[in-house]
Amino acid sequence: MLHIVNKSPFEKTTLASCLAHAGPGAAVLLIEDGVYGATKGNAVEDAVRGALGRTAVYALAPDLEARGMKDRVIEGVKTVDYEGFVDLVAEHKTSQSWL
Amino acid sequence: MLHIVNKSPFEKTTLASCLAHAGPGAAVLLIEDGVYGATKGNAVEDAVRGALGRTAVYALAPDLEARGMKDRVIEGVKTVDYEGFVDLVAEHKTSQSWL
Amino acid sequence: MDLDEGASGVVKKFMYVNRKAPYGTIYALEGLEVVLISAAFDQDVSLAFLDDGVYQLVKGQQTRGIEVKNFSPTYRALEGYDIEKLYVERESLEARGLTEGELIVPVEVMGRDEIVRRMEEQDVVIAF
Amino acid sequence: MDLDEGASGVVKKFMYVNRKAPYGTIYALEGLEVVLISAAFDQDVSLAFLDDGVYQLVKGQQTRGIEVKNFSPTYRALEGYDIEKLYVERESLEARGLTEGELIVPVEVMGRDEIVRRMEEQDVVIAF
Amino acid sequence: MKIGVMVNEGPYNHQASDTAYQFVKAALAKGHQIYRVFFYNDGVNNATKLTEPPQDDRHVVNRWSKLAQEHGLDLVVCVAAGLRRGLVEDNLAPGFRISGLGQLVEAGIQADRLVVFGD
Amino acid sequence: MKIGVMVNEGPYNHQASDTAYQFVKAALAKGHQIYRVFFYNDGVNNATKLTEPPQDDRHVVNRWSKLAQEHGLDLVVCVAAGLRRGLVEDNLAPGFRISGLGQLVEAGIQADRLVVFGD
Repeated sequence: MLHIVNKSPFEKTTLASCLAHAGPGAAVLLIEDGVYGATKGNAVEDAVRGALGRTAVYALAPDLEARGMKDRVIEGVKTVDYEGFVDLVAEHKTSQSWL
Repeated sequence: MLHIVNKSPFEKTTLASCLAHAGPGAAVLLIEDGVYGATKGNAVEDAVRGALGRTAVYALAPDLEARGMKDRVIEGVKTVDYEGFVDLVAEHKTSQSWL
Repeated sequence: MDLDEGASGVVKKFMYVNRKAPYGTIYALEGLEVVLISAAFDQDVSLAFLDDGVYQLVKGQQTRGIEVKNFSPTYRALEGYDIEKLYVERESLEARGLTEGELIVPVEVMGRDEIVRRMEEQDVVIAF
Repeated sequence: MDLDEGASGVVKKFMYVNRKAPYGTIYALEGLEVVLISAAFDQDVSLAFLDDGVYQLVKGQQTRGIEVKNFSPTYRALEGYDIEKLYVERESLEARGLTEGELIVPVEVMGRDEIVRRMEEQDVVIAF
Repeated sequence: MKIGVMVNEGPYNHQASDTAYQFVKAALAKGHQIYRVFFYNDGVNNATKLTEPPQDDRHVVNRWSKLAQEHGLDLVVCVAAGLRRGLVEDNLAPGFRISGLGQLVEAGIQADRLVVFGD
Repeated sequence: MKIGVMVNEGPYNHQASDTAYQFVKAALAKGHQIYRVFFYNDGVNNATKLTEPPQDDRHVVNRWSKLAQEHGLDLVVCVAAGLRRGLVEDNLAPGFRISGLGQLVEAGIQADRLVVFGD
């Protein structure tokens, strides 16, 4: 399953809930304000690094760029553009947006 | 100052941020989904009880009733109706809504 | 409403994931409206309640004071629409100090692992 | 716009509290529009940036990919409107791994206690 | 006391407009003056005359219009926020008027209190 | 692949509609079929023809209309959600149509994927 998170982990608990519900083989895509969760040096980095062992984590590059965060991405998080977003949707039978 | 919080503490971090910014003599009013923060038996009760020593905490009764929470209010949290809400606004020079 | 497709023979597993409290926002109510419509399509429908979504099912909601319609009785009507798979996450209940007996409708309470297992079986997941 | 009242002689302390990240929602942008208008009223205006609001000031925002206007340069224009009190909460910066040097505009970085002290001095607080 | 109110979310989707309405009603009942209600962000959508909620639900827009009529309330919709969202004179409900953001700042200056309702 | 899209927030206030638009454009560019875009909750506000955003900003509504025209997209606004929020035939932008919630469920059944954009 592809899980999509669009809120800052400092503002809402959706990333934490999503990571707690991402099963083996799941992928997590961070978009919009959710991309802050893909950045390093902050208070949630450890939680995201911990998830990387179990779950593929992606972040939407245009959203990282918009927010001035493109050079801060945690190693192991893959960045995708909108076409890559489409590919992730196509590759997973189901997607779930954690709103 | 009167601080107003309208989101569930399980969904958003506004209550935590508000409590961290409520100075001495401040009052905190929980409204809408914020009233879940006034209830006991849950994972945020300790944080709210801790704040009660420093800050007056109020919860809007109509919102507690709507959510079936009126019999679960933490001891020391005072409930008010909309007129009580107006009184709190009148009693404090400034209000701040933590949106 | 176009119901033709309901007769097309395709049966998919739909899960509606309820993660938000009632009344503060409309998502719980308008989510329930989707669930009711979906009953006409003869699909394999389930509802999962997790995070603040478990608050939707709490007994004793009285909305007169906020002048908003109390829609919690609708959950009891779901059975009449043959929507009988209501899954509630135990961890979400416990974090909020709620018990199964305080819910307005019979549900299956299950652990997070089991919720995840059932999510992963779905064809379509719509979360509110 | 009715500017008559700006000349009424009343000077209040207005604080605009910015707590949200840019672009995901419009609150940062429309909050800034309020700030710009308020400059015409000769009030004592300050801006506080805390929680995700500190992200509004990060250098290097490039919004071409999302096709939304980059409004971050506007913060540099505030000085021209005589809006010079920009307070940034140190704890919020640190929790996000940001430093003062990474911000697009000169600000006063201060601890939470000092932010609280200044909040409490205000007549009007509008938080976005 | 003169109280200003700001409403930053539209009808039905968030409770903000409901709570603001109940607050204003209670303030009037207690003898306070409502200096102005300013609608900003998605709050401008409270002013559309085109809503038709289900029969068994409250009518958020008409309720504001009626309260304005009964108490002479000044309900102001931000022109810029309204243009962004399609709230213009054509679909403006009775009792609302469209004006600039300066009306919000002015309410902050003139009223004794300003209370914000949002998401 | 047939992809269905659901948009649950209105224009400008949240990025949801922007992201959905970019997603749909990218999916079309990659040769996928967009089975339907369904607008629900405040998402119905994407369909108002009355918006006039600032000159230097994108026009969210017109952009959807244009994409629908160019690619024959089926943009469906939920009738019930629209009535609650004042989105009706009178102010419906070109390229959108108003229909029932069944259109969302049907998209879930008929499309290979359903992607939801919201707050």
